[in-house]
Amino acid sequence: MEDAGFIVGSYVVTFAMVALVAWRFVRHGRRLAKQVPDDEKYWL
Amino acid sequence: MTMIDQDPLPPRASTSGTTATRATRLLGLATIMSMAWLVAFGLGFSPADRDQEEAVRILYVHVPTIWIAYLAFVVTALGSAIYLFGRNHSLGFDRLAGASAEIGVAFVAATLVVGSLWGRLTWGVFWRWDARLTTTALLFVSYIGYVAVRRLGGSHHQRARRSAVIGLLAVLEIPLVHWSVRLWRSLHQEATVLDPGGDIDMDGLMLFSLFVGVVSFTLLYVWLLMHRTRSMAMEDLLDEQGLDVALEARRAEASGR
Amino acid sequence: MPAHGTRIRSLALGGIRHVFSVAAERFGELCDVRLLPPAMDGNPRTVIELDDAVAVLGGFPALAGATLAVGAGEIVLLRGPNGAGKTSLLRLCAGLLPIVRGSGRVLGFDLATERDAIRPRVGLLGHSNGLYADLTVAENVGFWGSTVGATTGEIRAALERLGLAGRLADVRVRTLSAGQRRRTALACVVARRAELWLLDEPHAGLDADGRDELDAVLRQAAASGATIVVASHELERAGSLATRTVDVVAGQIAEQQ
Amino acid sequence: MKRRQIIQLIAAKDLRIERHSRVVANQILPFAGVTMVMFGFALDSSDVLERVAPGLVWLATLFSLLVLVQRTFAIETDDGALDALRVAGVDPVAIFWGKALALAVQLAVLEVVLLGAALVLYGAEMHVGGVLLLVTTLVAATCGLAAVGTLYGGLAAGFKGRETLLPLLVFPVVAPVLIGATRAVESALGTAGAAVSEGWPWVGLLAVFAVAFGVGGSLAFGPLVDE
Repeated sequence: MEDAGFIVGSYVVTFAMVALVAWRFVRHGRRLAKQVPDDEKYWL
Repeated sequence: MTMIDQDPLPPRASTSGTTATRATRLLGLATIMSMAWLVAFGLGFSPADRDQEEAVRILYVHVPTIWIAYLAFVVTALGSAIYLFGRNHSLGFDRLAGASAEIGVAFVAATLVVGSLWGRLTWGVFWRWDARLTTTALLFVSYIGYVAVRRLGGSHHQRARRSAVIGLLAVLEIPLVHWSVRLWRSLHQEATVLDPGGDIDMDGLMLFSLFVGVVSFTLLYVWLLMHRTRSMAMEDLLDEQGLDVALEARRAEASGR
Repeated sequence: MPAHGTRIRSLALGGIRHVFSVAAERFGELCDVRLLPPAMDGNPRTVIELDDAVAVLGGFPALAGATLAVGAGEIVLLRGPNGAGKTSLLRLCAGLLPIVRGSGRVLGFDLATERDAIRPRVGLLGHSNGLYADLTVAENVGFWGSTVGATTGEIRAALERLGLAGRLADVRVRTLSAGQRRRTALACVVARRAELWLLDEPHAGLDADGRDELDAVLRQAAASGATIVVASHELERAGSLATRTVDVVAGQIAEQQ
Repeated sequence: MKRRQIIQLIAAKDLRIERHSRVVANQILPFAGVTMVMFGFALDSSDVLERVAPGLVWLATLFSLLVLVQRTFAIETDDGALDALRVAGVDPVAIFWGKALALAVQLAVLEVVLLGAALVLYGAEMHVGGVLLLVTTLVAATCGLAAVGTLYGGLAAGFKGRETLLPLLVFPVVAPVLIGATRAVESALGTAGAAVSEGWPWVGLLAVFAVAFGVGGSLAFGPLVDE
């Protein structure tokens, strides 16, 4: 079953990308949100 | 001379230090749960495929990634078109297009990597000059160009207009590239037994796993889009506020003379 | 290069033509022959009207609320230190810089929505002259004149007005001095029949009689109905030329005499 | 001024600048020629060279296209002429077609030179049957490349990073031309037994590409160049 390496590898690559992108977006959002007063955040 | 001592921006509270709201938290939770299901079904419960045995499990992740990559670029094109041809040129759609393109680029990268892994198993080779794969690779480069164009500077509306045009041109390019590569590959008639994509007939548990994959990735895409557009809105806001601060400073400089 | 003999002949011809053109000019002034198109139906309407206009240059408020009115036929001097916003004010009135806040009208057209209608009627001579270095003076002026369908007669008149009809006409712009380039750029503005002249430091790089000649051309253009706004450092020189002086400080209009 | 007149005016201006400055003749054409020689060094075996000659011609054309586009917009931005054209309210579609026309003329000359170099250096043979196909391919590809070059050249013209941005934007877009033109010229020259009739679908692709980016260019050039 040497395919297992490739299969698990595909899942790891995909979810790693997802986690990286998600973390970067949230962190960037958090950093900005501190500087912007609440009444200017249209989503609150 | 009171202008100078007063803090130029009235200090207003910024309690919620994140772009999250109840909605995104709920959505995030749903995404994580459906992904857990995907992994469980994709790797565990679903049976092996007759032809490619275990390799089919990669598709439960690979197909949703391709689906989101192309969805992201369609949203970018739509956002660009609405900004360009819409009546009030609202920057919201420009930001939507930009955020979607950034997400799209990340997913195309994953598509190419996972695609070559899957190719290694099924065709025995990491890269094949297949029409779909080649088009995806060129798309990857075009949208890196799009993201680069967004950072060229100038006012927000200049950025929006320029990016919208490039976004629409990139869409115009997809059919041309796909047609030329398909015509080119048809010269080399080796049969493509298995196309990366749903051309394989799946049923029962396998189809369900694929369905869970598409659903979970779509939820993920919407979640990412909401967070990113909110951050970009704040970026533009801070630019704008930077402008107010600079305006105040210039006016102070003028009256202070 | 033309053979030696023909050079002498063309110089002589140029000389004769020059004498004639000076005579024509004197004659023109005597009986008030309008070398420029008559001003729009003569009523003293305001050509430029700015109300608290804000313009942004890469995030920086080059104009932080400028209010100004300029009537037809006036020569207005914009005075102010470097970076005060003089150039941005000129580019705003020329329809090049988008207005971000406040409002303004130039030649009766709104700065926010009708920028394109303003452009053909304005001659902006900024720090760059907008010339093609590899073309000769006559070719440059001819090109710019032809963009509005000017006849060869009008183009020759524009060259003569700026004293470029002689030997200089066939010289590549690349080899010209700064002053000669400035006069060539002005000739292009005349050839384009511009009604509003926006000149940024036009006297820079000119020698003493070059400046006198430039002032003569400006006075004559204003007399023929063109409205001229000059941004300049040289207070004493331009002061005598202008009908009104306006001080620009930190992106705003200070006091006016 | 009708748009057609302004297009001719701008194209004539560009070509006259080239006649005066001779940059394409003295710098860009030799660059294209030396590129063909470098390809020869890289591939060294003559039958391989003969087989891939059409591909190398179009690769050299694409590299030269980038240099040509940067030159055609350098003359505009050196002294703010593009800015001045916009201030003068010259119709951007006319500017696009004028510059594209001048670029197409220079590109056509370049392609003919490169094709000649391929025949000489790589020993590719011409046979009469393929001439019509060859000429139509050159025309269609040149129009497409000129339109794309002018469009993306205009975008990158005003910005600092343009040297690195232009190739990144242009190459993915012109991939269909590279594929189509190469296959069409292969059929025209009969390399590797390709029949002339196989070339015509590729010319169709090139024509559609040229029309698509001609129309796309006219619409997109104004907003891209505007301040």
